[in-house]
Amino acid sequence: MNLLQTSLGRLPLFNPVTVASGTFGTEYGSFYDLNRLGAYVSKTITNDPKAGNPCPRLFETEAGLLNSIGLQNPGIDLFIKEHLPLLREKLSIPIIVSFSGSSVSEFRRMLIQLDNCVGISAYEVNISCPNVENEGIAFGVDAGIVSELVKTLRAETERELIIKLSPNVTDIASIAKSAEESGADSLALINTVFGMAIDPKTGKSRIKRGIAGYSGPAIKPIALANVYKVAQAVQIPILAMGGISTWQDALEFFYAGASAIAVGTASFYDPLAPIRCLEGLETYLKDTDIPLCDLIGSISF
Amino acid sequence: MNLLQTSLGRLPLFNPVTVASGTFGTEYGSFYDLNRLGAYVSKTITNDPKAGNPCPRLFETEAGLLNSIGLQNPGIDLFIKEHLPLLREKLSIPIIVSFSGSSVSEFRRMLIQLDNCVGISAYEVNISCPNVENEGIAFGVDAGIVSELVKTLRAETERELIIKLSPNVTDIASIAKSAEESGADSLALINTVFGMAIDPKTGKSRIKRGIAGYSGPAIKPIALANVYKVAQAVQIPILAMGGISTWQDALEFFYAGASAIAVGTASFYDPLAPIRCLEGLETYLKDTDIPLCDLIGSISF
Amino acid sequence: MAYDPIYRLCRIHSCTVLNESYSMLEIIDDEIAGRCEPGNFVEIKPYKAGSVLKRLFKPISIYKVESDSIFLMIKALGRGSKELTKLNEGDMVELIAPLGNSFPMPTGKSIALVSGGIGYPPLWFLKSRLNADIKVRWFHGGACEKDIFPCDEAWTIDGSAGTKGLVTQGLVEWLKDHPCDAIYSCGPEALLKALAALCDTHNIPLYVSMEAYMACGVGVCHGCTVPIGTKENWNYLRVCKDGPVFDARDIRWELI
Amino acid sequence: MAYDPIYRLCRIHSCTVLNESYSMLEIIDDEIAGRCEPGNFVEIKPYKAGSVLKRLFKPISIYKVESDSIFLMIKALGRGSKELTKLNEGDMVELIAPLGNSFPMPTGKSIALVSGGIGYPPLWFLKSRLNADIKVRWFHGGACEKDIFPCDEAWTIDGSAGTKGLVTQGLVEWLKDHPCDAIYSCGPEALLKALAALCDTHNIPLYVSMEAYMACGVGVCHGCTVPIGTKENWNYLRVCKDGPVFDARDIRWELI
Ligand SMILES: Cc1cc2nc3c(=O)[nH]c(=O)nc-3n(C[C@H](O)[C@H](O)[C@H](O)COP(=O)(O)OP(=O)(O)OC[C@H]3O[C@@H](n4cnc5c(N)ncnc54)[C@H](O)[C@@H]3O)c2cc1C
Ligand SMILES: Cc1cc2nc3c(=O)[nH]c(=O)nc-3n(C[C@H](O)[C@H](O)[C@H](O)COP(=O)(O)OP(=O)(O)OC[C@H]3O[C@@H](n4cnc5c(N)ncnc54)[C@H](O)[C@@H]3O)c2cc1C
Ligand SMILES: Cc1cc2nc3c(=O)[nH]c(=O)nc-3n(C[C@H](O)[C@H](O)[C@H](O)COP(=O)(O)O)c2cc1C
Ligand SMILES: Cc1cc2nc3c(=O)[nH]c(=O)nc-3n(C[C@H](O)[C@H](O)[C@H](O)COP(=O)(O)O)c2cc1C
Ligand code: FES
Ligand code: FES
Repeated sequence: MNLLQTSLGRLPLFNPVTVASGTFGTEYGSFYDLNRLGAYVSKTITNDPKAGNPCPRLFETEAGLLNSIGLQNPGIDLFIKEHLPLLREKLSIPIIVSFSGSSVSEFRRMLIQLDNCVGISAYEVNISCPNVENEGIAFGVDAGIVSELVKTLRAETERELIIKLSPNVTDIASIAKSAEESGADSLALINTVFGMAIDPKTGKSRIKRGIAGYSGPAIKPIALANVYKVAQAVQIPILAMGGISTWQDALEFFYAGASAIAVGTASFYDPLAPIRCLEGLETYLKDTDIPLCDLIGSISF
Repeated sequence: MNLLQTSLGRLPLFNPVTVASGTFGTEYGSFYDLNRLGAYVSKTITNDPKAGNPCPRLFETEAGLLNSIGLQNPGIDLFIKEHLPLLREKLSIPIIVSFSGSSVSEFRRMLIQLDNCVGISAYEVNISCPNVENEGIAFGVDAGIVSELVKTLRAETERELIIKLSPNVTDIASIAKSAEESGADSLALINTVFGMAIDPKTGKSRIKRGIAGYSGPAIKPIALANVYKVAQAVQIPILAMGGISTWQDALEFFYAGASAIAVGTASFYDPLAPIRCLEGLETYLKDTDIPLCDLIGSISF
Repeated sequence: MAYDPIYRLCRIHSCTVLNESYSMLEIIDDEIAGRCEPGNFVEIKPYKAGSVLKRLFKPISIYKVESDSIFLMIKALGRGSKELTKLNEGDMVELIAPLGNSFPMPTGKSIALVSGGIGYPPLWFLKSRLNADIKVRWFHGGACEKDIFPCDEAWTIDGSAGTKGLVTQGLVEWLKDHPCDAIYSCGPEALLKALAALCDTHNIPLYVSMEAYMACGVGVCHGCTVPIGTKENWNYLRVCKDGPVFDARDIRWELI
Repeated sequence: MAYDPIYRLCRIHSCTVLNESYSMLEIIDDEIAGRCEPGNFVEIKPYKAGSVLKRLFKPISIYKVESDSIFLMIKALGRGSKELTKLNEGDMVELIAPLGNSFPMPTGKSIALVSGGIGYPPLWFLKSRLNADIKVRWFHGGACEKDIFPCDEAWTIDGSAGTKGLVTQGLVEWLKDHPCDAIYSCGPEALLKALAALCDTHNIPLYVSMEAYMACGVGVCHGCTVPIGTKENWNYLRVCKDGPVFDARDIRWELI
């Protein structure tokens, strides 16, 4: 029996360890076999190519990372033409494509274009990037728009539809519910938290653009609170991320209600982080002889 | 010239270093002269005495603290009768009284009762405690209610009115603006961020109540982003808090637009944290011969 | 509390490994040593010159005071206590001490001490300050051999030292044919709770030193509370300032 | 990049303090050493058994390769680099190496090397791999004496070593009466920018090794970019994977 078996709605996963969009690439294939992962999640693509934000784009704080990449990406056409075939060639695990648009109709057009491509197992709809003005984020904070967007996308695809949510909202549960009611198969959370840092010696923002996205160990308690809140509000599965570095971190998220997890910033601290998570979980479940699905949402107080 | 001179609107402060409500008490007077602080901020009081939340109420995460005290306090009557006279006796610096209510009219009644007491220099109106259901928090997330509350309180007092804001909202700037327009003298931010932790060995929430308030170094980038956002949106001064442990941390907040700062969780790590902040700032400003007020809001990119 | 606590940098005078889990720290400070009473504890954390370690202090009971020396007996459990047990002679620590209230001195002639695991240290300090004419029976329990230290009757869960079983079993037996004017205890919540029930039945006064997760240790944060009072009228009191020692009859065990 | 990078735990074979700011680390690894080319860098961080240090790796240029030894020359600036300069023989580090592209080998007969501060190490490695018949003039600048290492012409801001002034002054003088087929440089952005303008005027090819704040170091995060291309058609390329070495004419300096 595969104790690690899990699923994100219509997408079964051989194990629950995936990677967070924008923090991963096939480059990590130099260090281990990427096909050991539960799924591969691509960096968010947009319709047009995006140069991204000016530098500095990164700053490491006391217990986390600020980034302001600004969704730099080659655009959907080049992604489909060059990147996707490469991914298909290298990977036998499910490929989850993350994308973002600047209007409901652009999201829809992108989905249709992607739906014509073979080798995509799921979409992660990024409506929560804090580092761009016109893409995504405005969608993620309004339950009404989320509902319209998800309904529109649902009508166009049979594939797994994952909606990636922002923690930078008053009431994430209501947004999660509206995504669920509109036909989302599962939810991914959290995207980065708004954060900032200033050089006290000069008064200069550490990040050129000012406010950035905050990730890493520091946001784990925030991610956990959001996952728990959403798990209490919806029935659909949750793909959790936010500061997960170890298998013990992952366990916390399963108890809070996640069905799968993604390793993000931790890969920068430890290129083997996803594999160490996976191996740790495997050993733990074997030792205790509990299937993962029995742990999901079983938090006590 | 006092390079540290600053003000929170109608309240001049001899120096910008204050303490965060609920993290401080005259007990720290065993370690240094409390009258060296710019101001003293009392723990939030409510109308009726409050027992607070069940234990465990605390958990230390990788770079922060989760708390779920639940506004335990003796209630306004006992505060006025016993605590306030003690504070007045021990302190010659401005006393800022933090309070919270469960309805606009309760807030109003409390303010009137406090306004009859001598020795209070300002009110910090806590509409942002994440650890109680019916007190405060519901107010802090809705610009309309904030406006009604602030107008009501403004009509009743000539004293400095500080509104303490929550970071757990979609748009803190709009809430800040509505407080400003309704007559707030200044704004305090941030209160704690929603956070959670689970024991991976047992699946038990580290905090009995579940979701708690997250403070300390981990939330500094979040606090800074919020202070910067609010400083861009309003003209009134900001009393900043969230992870401030050192004078360098304090400088970051001044650059982002704060006129004064409060040391919170850091006092638990270092009982002398407020004094070390103060001394560090003093030395720095003397060495550079720049008055504090020239730094405020002077961030560059 | 009789005195204001002192906050100070102190040097580790000696650090003795007792066994793979426990170490004993010795700190010399005449002013603090002179103020310590049985039941008091310290807040302590390692100090590294140049930067403040942004972690909470850890509450540790005072185990022994000999002239100017304060002894702490520490079990390596998690990150904080592990760091403490790894200190070396000459290392510096930040100390806030003494903290909390102290045990009331017994008025009767015969008492029992009941400790579990890291509940041992405060009872040792209490014992050292008792009048010589008081008869004392000390029951100490732990998970295994390494939790066991000198006492009158040792109990372990795994039977690797003393008698196999729970320390309360020993007490129950002993109470059958021994008068007992009061019991003093410190240990895990489950132990204290069981004892409270037992003492209630036997109508023996019980003083317990409570544990709690602490942030400030000095009474400002209200993080470390226990429900104290009557069934109808109780309030959360602070273990660090109102305690750690409470009369077990005042504790609302059903709320813990 | 010719090879896939290797991720591995390595032992510090030696750590030599060069002066109060700089240290030299030596790591022995035949496989990595065999793959290193001038311009390549490593990502490195201290390793402590038992727990992963949740801090970013630090990018450090390869200074020298001698048989199986890789040498890194590190200046203590902030937290990460300070920790690295304090390593001792026998300590373990996590290493990802080699990373990035390398300098194009010169085709002409006479070149200049221009380094500023911690821009020194990659040029040393480059120099060690040049054909013996190439004429090299090395200009090195720093803030003060401790930034100065062996070179042909040293400049310091405070005049404590070499000539007082900016390293570019020396280059300008020298170019007046010396032919120069190419310039290779590494150092602070301001230096590289000034050089780029200079080389543009003199029409000399300039290859620069860029610095950038890095997170992954392997090309996945797009955090370390510089604008590369023409005025009309440029894109942000990654210093860690597309660089660190770029032809200065391709860099859109006006956007930095
Ligand atoms: C008044 C008082 C006096 C104390 N006296 C002593 C003493 O003399 N000697 C001594 O060794 N310890 C004593 N303790 C307990 C000691 O403070 C804790 O063991 C320590 O704080 C744990 O911190 P940590 O960072 O090592 O562990 P954490 O990382 O916080 O926790 C590690 C593991 O230990 C468990 N744990 C944490 N705190 C406690 C606790 N208070 N009791 C039991 N398990 C806990 C956690 O659940 C977790 O599983 C005392 C505590 C109090 C409140
Ligand atoms: C490709 C590449 C090769 C490098 N090779 C070397 C080398 O061979 N030897 C060496 O000593 N260093 C080298 N560096 C620089 C080195 O990586 C940084 O000094 C180091 O990352 C600083 O980290 P920190 O944690 O010590 O400092 P931080 O705490 O991050 O910063 C401390 C101070 O240093 C400044 N700083 C941070 N990064 C840099 C930087 N890249 N350049 C200049 N100032 C900086 C910050 O603004 C801050 O004021 C290289 C960098 C790159 C990108
Ligand atoms: C450098 C960087 C780039 C990111 N890019 C994206 C992105 O393109 N799309 C997206 O949905 N999330 C992006 N994220 C957010 C992560 O996918 C993840 O939600 C977040 O970092 C929290 O997880 P972590 O703390 O484990 O990193 C990015 C995060 C980082 C640090
Ligand atoms: C133990 C604890 C108790 C708190 N109690 C209150 C309170 O009563 N009223 C209030 O407005 N804020 C309260 N806060 C929030 C702090 O005042 C402050 O806004 C927050 O902790 C962020 O600052 P810090 O990171 O410096 O602690 C409390 C925080 C902590 C950690
Ligand atoms: S630990 Fe803060 S009140 Fe006891
Ligand atoms: S550091 Fe991540 S792409 Fe270069």
